[in-house]
Amino acid sequence: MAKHDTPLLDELESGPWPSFVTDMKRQAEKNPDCWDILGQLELSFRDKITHWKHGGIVGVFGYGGGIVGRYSDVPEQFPGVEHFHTVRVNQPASKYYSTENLRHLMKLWDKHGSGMTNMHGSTGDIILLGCRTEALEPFFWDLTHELGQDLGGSGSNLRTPANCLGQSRCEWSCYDTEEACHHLTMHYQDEIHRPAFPYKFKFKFSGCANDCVAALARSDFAVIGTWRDDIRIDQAAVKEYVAGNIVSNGGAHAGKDWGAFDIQKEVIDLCPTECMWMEGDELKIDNAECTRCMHCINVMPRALRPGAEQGASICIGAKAPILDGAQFATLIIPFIKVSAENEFENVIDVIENVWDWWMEVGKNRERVGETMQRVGLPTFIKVMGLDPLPQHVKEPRSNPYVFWSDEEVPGGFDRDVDEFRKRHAA
Amino acid sequence: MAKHDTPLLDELESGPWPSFVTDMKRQAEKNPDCWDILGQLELSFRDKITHWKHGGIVGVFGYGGGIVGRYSDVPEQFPGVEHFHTVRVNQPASKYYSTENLRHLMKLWDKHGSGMTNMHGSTGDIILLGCRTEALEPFFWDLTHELGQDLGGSGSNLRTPANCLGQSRCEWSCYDTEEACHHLTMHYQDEIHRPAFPYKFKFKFSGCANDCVAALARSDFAVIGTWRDDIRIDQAAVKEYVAGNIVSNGGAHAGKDWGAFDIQKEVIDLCPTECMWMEGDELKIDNAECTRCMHCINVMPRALRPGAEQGASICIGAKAPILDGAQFATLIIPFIKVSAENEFENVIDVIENVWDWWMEVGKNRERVGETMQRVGLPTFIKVMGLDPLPQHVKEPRSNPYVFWSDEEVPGGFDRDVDEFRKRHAA
Amino acid sequence: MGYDPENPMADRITDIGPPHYSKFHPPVIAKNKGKWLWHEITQPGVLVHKAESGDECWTIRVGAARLMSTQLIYEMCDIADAHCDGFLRFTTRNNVEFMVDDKAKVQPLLDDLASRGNKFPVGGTGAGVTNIVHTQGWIHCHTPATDASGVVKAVMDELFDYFTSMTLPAQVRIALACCLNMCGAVHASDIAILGVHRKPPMIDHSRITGVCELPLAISSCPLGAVKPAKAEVDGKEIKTVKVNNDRCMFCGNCYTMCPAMPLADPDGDGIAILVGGKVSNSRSAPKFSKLVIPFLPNTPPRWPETVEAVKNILEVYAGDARKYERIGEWAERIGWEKFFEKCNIPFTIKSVDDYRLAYDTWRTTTQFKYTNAIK
Amino acid sequence: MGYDPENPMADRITDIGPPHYSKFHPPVIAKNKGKWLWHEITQPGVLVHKAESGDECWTIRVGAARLMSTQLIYEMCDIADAHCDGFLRFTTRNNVEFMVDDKAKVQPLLDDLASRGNKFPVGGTGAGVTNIVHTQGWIHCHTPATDASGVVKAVMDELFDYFTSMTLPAQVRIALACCLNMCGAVHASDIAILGVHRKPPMIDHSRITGVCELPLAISSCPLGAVKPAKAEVDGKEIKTVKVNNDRCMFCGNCYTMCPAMPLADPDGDGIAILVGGKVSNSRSAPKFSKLVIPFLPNTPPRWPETVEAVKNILEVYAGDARKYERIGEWAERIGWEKFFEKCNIPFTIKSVDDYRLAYDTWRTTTQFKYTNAIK
Ligand code: SRM
Ligand code: SRM
Ligand code: SRM
Ligand code: SRM
Ligand code: SF4
Ligand code: SF4
Ligand code: SF4
Ligand code: SF4
Ligand code: SF4
Ligand code: SF4
Ligand code: SF4
Ligand code: SF4
Repeated sequence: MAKHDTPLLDELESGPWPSFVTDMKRQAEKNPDCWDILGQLELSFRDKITHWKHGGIVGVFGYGGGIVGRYSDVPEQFPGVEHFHTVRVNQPASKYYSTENLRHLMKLWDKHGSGMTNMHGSTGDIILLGCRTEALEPFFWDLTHELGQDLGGSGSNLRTPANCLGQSRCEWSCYDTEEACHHLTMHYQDEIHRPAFPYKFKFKFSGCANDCVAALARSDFAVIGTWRDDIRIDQAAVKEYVAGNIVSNGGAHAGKDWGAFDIQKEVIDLCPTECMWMEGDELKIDNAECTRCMHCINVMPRALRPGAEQGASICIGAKAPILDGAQFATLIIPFIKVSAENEFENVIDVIENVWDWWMEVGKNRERVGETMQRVGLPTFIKVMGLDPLPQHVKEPRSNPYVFWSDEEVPGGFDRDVDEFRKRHAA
Repeated sequence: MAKHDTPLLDELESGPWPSFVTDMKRQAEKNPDCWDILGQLELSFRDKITHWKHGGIVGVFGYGGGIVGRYSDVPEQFPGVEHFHTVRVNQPASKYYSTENLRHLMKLWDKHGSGMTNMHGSTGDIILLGCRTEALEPFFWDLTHELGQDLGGSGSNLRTPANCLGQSRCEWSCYDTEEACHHLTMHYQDEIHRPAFPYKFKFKFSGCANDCVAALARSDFAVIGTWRDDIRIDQAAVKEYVAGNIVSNGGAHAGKDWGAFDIQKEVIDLCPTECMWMEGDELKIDNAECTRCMHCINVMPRALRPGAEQGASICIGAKAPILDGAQFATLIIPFIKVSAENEFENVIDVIENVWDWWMEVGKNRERVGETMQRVGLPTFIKVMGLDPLPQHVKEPRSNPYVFWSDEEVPGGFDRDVDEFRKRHAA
Repeated sequence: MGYDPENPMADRITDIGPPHYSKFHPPVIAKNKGKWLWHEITQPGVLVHKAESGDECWTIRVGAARLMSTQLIYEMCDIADAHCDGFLRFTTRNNVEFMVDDKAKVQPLLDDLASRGNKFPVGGTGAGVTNIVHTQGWIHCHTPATDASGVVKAVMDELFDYFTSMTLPAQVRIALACCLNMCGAVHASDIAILGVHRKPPMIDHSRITGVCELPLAISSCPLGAVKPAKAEVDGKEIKTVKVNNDRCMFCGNCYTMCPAMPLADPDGDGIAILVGGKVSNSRSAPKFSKLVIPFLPNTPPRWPETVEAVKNILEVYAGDARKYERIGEWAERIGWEKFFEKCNIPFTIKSVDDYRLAYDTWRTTTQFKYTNAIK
Repeated sequence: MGYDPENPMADRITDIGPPHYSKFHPPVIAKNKGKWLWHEITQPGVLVHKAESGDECWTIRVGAARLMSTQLIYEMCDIADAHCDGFLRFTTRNNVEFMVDDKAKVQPLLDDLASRGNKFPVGGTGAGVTNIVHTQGWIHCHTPATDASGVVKAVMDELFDYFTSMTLPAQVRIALACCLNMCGAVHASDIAILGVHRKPPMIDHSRITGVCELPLAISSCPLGAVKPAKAEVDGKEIKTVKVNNDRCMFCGNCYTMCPAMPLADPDGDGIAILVGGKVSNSRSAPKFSKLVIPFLPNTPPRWPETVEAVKNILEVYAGDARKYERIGEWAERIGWEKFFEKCNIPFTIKSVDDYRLAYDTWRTTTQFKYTNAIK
């Protein structure tokens, strides 16, 4: 039986989209604390304001992250949520689950927590929503001992890495995103659990430029699949597309009649580099001009495939707007092999190169992208030991404000003004 | 007879481009001081450095500009250029001259100065290059009395306005640029001659978006012709172009065989807004989508003409890179009538609006574009009393950092934290 | 067994990370990994991936309120057990995917899902609206300016037909973040719903001592609006801070650093709408979302103004854009001035950038279109 | 008559401005102003404008070293008197235009011009290289890092054939400025030749007192590299400034404000090459020039490195770009990485922006082309 009236929330039980209110009410039948979640949320709907206190540092022994502390600011009214900490459980790469594993995890959460979850958090974790401080250690014990699972990140550490499902079910993935994600997650357990950075740091792995895990927008270190050779073309399939025998864009536009497939309009004209053309009924690509944007491949998945010499681009420094405005990650390594064979050693080298520098010069609460902005891209390229490439920029600088160093200029910076005056009267 | 050896400069006497060295030597035969110009320049060629001292404030009584003072830093070697001030004579609008006027002006310069000139300076003035301090007042007297001409600007004042030749010889000019330039030059004589601004301020007037006087790049206040209605099409002439009977782009590409004229490739596909198409042999334009970039008109001047409802856009704030990097002018008034009929009253209103504000808030040596950057475009739009328009920006802001004022927010900014705490325990 | 509070470190296990993903791959995935040839969306929410081996993996994608109970998850497990050899997955946008290895198994699964009321809507593929990426809101966070799950439910109810169909010019990615921290891809979404504060922080002088490190609070403000100050608390002078309200742009960073500076407010807070962002590198480079509606009020439980605004933009776009054109690509092609006109959104001064890289957004060309904004 | 130094204010005339332009219009211009229908370039340097009245104005455009003597101007007047009813004009790029009202008068005029050696080259129209807009250099200015007229002569000698023909994909506008003040459209030119300093200012302590207002000198530096300091001059301690060399980017603004801070230097100074700017709004919006070669030495009298660099870029462009494509439009279409490859210009760190709006130039997409820069 409902512990609180929730007339506002009840309005959210109708409508075709699944209702979290209905769901939570069902859960409340099993775990009465959920009534207080509903009750406090109803109060927020009424007051148009949150009823959670600011922060609160709680955690499990030895870890500096993985739990987000939370307390109600109206605990007398809603004692069930007086403590309401979330637990971030590190998701398995690609977020596949066996029902066995998932049921077990849920069972533990029914036992220790509210039974409410977020599947998943924006970073990628399984978010277990709301438990009391006393429940944290017992839950963690069961999680590690019974399930062999662990917490993810929070605080100024490496955050839980995430990936698009990659080769597991996508024909375009240019490297094994889930293995890369898993391997690096394991490799950096210490960095995930014990904050030692100036601020948070995120890895994300996408298998191609479609970037289905939003790496370029949302991670400090984005590894995005690409290739170095030529797009593989099956000319027979091209003909089938042109003949209208295969649906364009894998059927993604099937819900509306957009007219017959027009390879010129839909593929060739939309190629950002204008590097495609038809020669008779053959599709030609000037691969040297291609920027591997994926559009043509997206539209004709049965005719076109990424090249065979595969790897990734590494882009660094994405973040949300606080403080200086949002940043996308900047292309730093145009092409790198990403392979389990060498245990991702070369990628690890790049990571540690970034960290060594950032941990030294990064200010408190300064994301690596902000540090990059503060010191400037030229300095960043230098400290990373890289050659400057035109690929690092969209365009060369348009202001003339170039720094030169003493050594670069013949005769150096030191001059004798008296000597100068001998030749130039003031 | 040459007073100095000039082996380096002599190298510049060969070659197909007119040689200023040869020219100057000829002049030196008439005015021996020119040998010293050559001599000092030769020394600079040898030393790879200028031999002019820093600045030097000279001028004519009552004016705060129009003369740029200059002294040699090696006057003993080159007494003829010990003083070498330039005189900026305000050019007539469009820079047409009668030979009578030009000869007379040159005669005065032979009398008072070096006989060397720049026709013209980058801002637009007639630059008379090099005279002694004593010559300034006599020259000015003769200039005003004999020729009825005057000096242009220098210093923190209104600089000499300039214009493209506009309606005088161009079929595209959307307003009378030379009349606007002349009228405003006369209207603002005081502002040109007596520095009262935080820094320099430049007007430039172009008759259309081709911007042949580089107003958008080089003037604080750019008036650039445009229209409000539809491009005028002569379909018969379109057919002639298509048939190859009229040369494309007014013959501008005639030196190379670019193949037969292709209206699709050369006009329609290059229209930045994609608002043109052929219907049979008629050229159609969706004028609501046209941004009046001029390209199609440039390519087919006999078939297309600017619309008939003509006026200009006013763009504000261009400048060279010192200090914050170069700026192009920003579109502030999308469309305004520019007409001698009302003596440019409405344009003058805009100008004075800008000046009133800038003279109050502009810092010393701060161009209006820099002041705009400092206070922000929203503030500038507000102080100009304008409605904000999407046309003012390329795109809306992407950061969420919006200012709100106390009055805009229900209940205002002041709140009682104790009241708050009653509802929200800390 | 289990955790012993008396002896917390005994037998402790740490740093074991997540289970290896390979344990959770459905057999058809495990077998064909890295050997997929192509895919097709055979109907909204149903994908088939074809492998070199000839195998097929049929995926049924199901929408979910990301805020979900263990009960619901058990129910999903039941479904996966009944149809999918006991495996399932979640997407990067919080949809659920049930996979089967045979076309014949698709319809029974769809029937099963349909039999369970509105819990498992099938869709979210291709040129439609997929699940809204969102954040905590009033369900858990301390800094929100609006709710998350509630707004999302209201919007998705209204856009439901676009979830279950593929009629749009391109995929439309909607995201919601409840404050400027933007815990989600709000800064790069086709349509972004963003919780915004509009009142400067209050200073709780009686609490500030102890809970805040004043230098951190002061340096947290990107605009230098927080300054050191003194105040009297219980007759004693204490060190505290003050805020220059005129310089505050309500980012909330000071509150993040200092609990004694709350800024949430029932009337001050609400929602801004940003549009035209994208993440993929397909055709055009990733784009930031742009602020087009600076404020809509918080109107629980169904936020009609926000729902209406989102739907309006979506439908104007649907009617006007070309095939494959994302919202931002459309807006750039027609020009942002036309975007405002076509969507009938009044342009306000708040959309004109005045932050750090603002100059690059000013229009420094005479190229513009006449719209109804020009009087 | 004339100026009387004893009585300077007597009969003084001021603020009369320039003569009215209409006095100087050739008759065909005066008659047809505002009524022109179309134009055509009938051969390089020769334009005809057709008026509604049927009248034609034939313009012969002639290149000029902007630095010119009164002698030369008298000679121009002779030509204008002989052929053009005593009128001529100068263009916004310092070419000279002779106008006649009848086609029959064109050839005699051309013959006359040709008879005068290399003084009056006809050209500068259409898809070619027109006159170089330039500044003072060593002939008059106090802050140049290179010469102007000398470099221009050397470059124009080499590009002369492009002045007298129209074989390029589009017009190519070259400009030169002898220092970062950029008195010319160097910041928006197809090819820009820019004088640059590379040594920080010296401080002339013995001169600074009196000639400089120290606070102005200090605040003049955009990077705050100029700081107050003390020095001993003739045994007396004076107030002066010092420069933090590491922060100096050689803009010269301190020298503009303070004559005791000269920075010019024979080895430090030289030329940077920027490309891809444009002013017109035709097709694409105006663009800034981009720095592609950070430094070339000053090598008077003919600056072979600079001449070669300009010619190379021009010719690679000429061979690769499409009809109507300006250099910047070409570079953007092919991608700047390809520009460097095709022009065989080594990319250096100096081309990577680290000034105020730098972030907007970083490449925030995975879209790039492989070029020889990637090892
Ligand atoms: C739970 C989660 C939102 C969600 O509902 O999914 C979340 C919740 C919080 N985020 Fe976040 N962030 C979450 C993903 C993100 C993301 C998305 C991502 O990781 O892909 C971002 C944007 C990308 C980025 O990192 O820039 C994000 C950018 C922020 C920021 C702004 C950081 C910045 O540099 O601009 C803050 C502010 C801060 O760190 O002080 C923040 C801070 C917070 C805090 C800890 C609030 C605070 O002021 O300290 C929130 C705790 C909420 C709560 O009560 O549980 N959160 N946060 C996400 C983590 C779940 C997970 O582990 O899977
Ligand atoms: C003579 C001229 C160059 C030429 O050879 O044509 C010139 C010469 C000087 N300019 Fe200029 N500027 C000249 C047109 C320009 C232009 C072009 C224009 O007006 O279209 C610009 C770029 C546009 C602009 O205004 O931003 C220009 C931007 C500067 C600047 C940088 C201003 C800025 O805000 O970035 C300075 C530096 C200063 O003002 O201290 C400057 C300063 C100077 C000074 C006065 C040197 C100084 O440090 O004070 C030069 C005196 C040279 C001399 O010895 O005669 N000059 N100056 C041009 C004026 C001739 C005329 O009146 O027609
Ligand atoms: C399952 C998932 C990956 C995962 O690891 O979970 C996924 C899977 C696929 N994506 Fe994606 N994308 C997924 C999130 C994304 C994201 C991330 C996001 O939205 O936060 C993006 C970037 C969004 C953006 O640009 O703002 C994304 C941008 C794409 C694109 C690029 C579309 C474009 O034109 O911009 C494609 C190509 C296409 O659709 O033609 C694509 C194509 C695909 C394909 C066709 C790949 C394949 O061959 O299997 C998959 C089915 C697409 C479909 O459902 O229509 N996927 N895809 C994610 C499903 C999310 C969901 O539940 O709706
Ligand atoms: C005479 C002059 C105006 C004046 O008042 O003096 C002028 C005159 C004409 N311009 Fe211009 N322009 C003149 C400087 C400019 C400038 C300013 C500059 O270069 O500093 C520009 C902007 C340059 C830029 O964008 O960087 C300029 C950009 C144009 C354009 C745009 C070309 C483009 O595609 O970007 C056109 C249209 C065309 O050529 O098709 C144009 C077209 C014309 C036409 C055809 C206009 C007409 O119908 O009469 C004139 C003959 C063009 C020719 O010579 O090929 N004019 N024109 C200037 C001659 C300069 C010279 O001596 O070479
Ligand atoms: S990012 Fe590329 S590889 Fe990964 S799921 Fe998306 S389309 Fe496939
Ligand atoms: S991947 Fe993109 S750039 Fe390359 S050919 Fe295809 S559409 Fe063109
Ligand atoms: S700016 Fe326009 S109107 Fe003026 S001369 Fe150039 S083309 Fe003609
Ligand atoms: S003026 Fe420009 S935008 Fe307008 S139709 Fe012509 S080419 Fe297109
Ligand atoms: S967006 Fe803001 S309010 Fe929402 S979860 Fe993130 S930090 Fe909390
Ligand atoms: S909300 Fe942001 S801008 Fe306002 S005082 Fe706090 S930190 Fe500063
Ligand atoms: S560019 Fe510099 S050096 Fe050249 S004239 Fe202008 S101020 Fe003098
Ligand atoms: S040259 Fe420019 S950067 Fe260097 S000290 Fe002087 S003002 Fe500062």
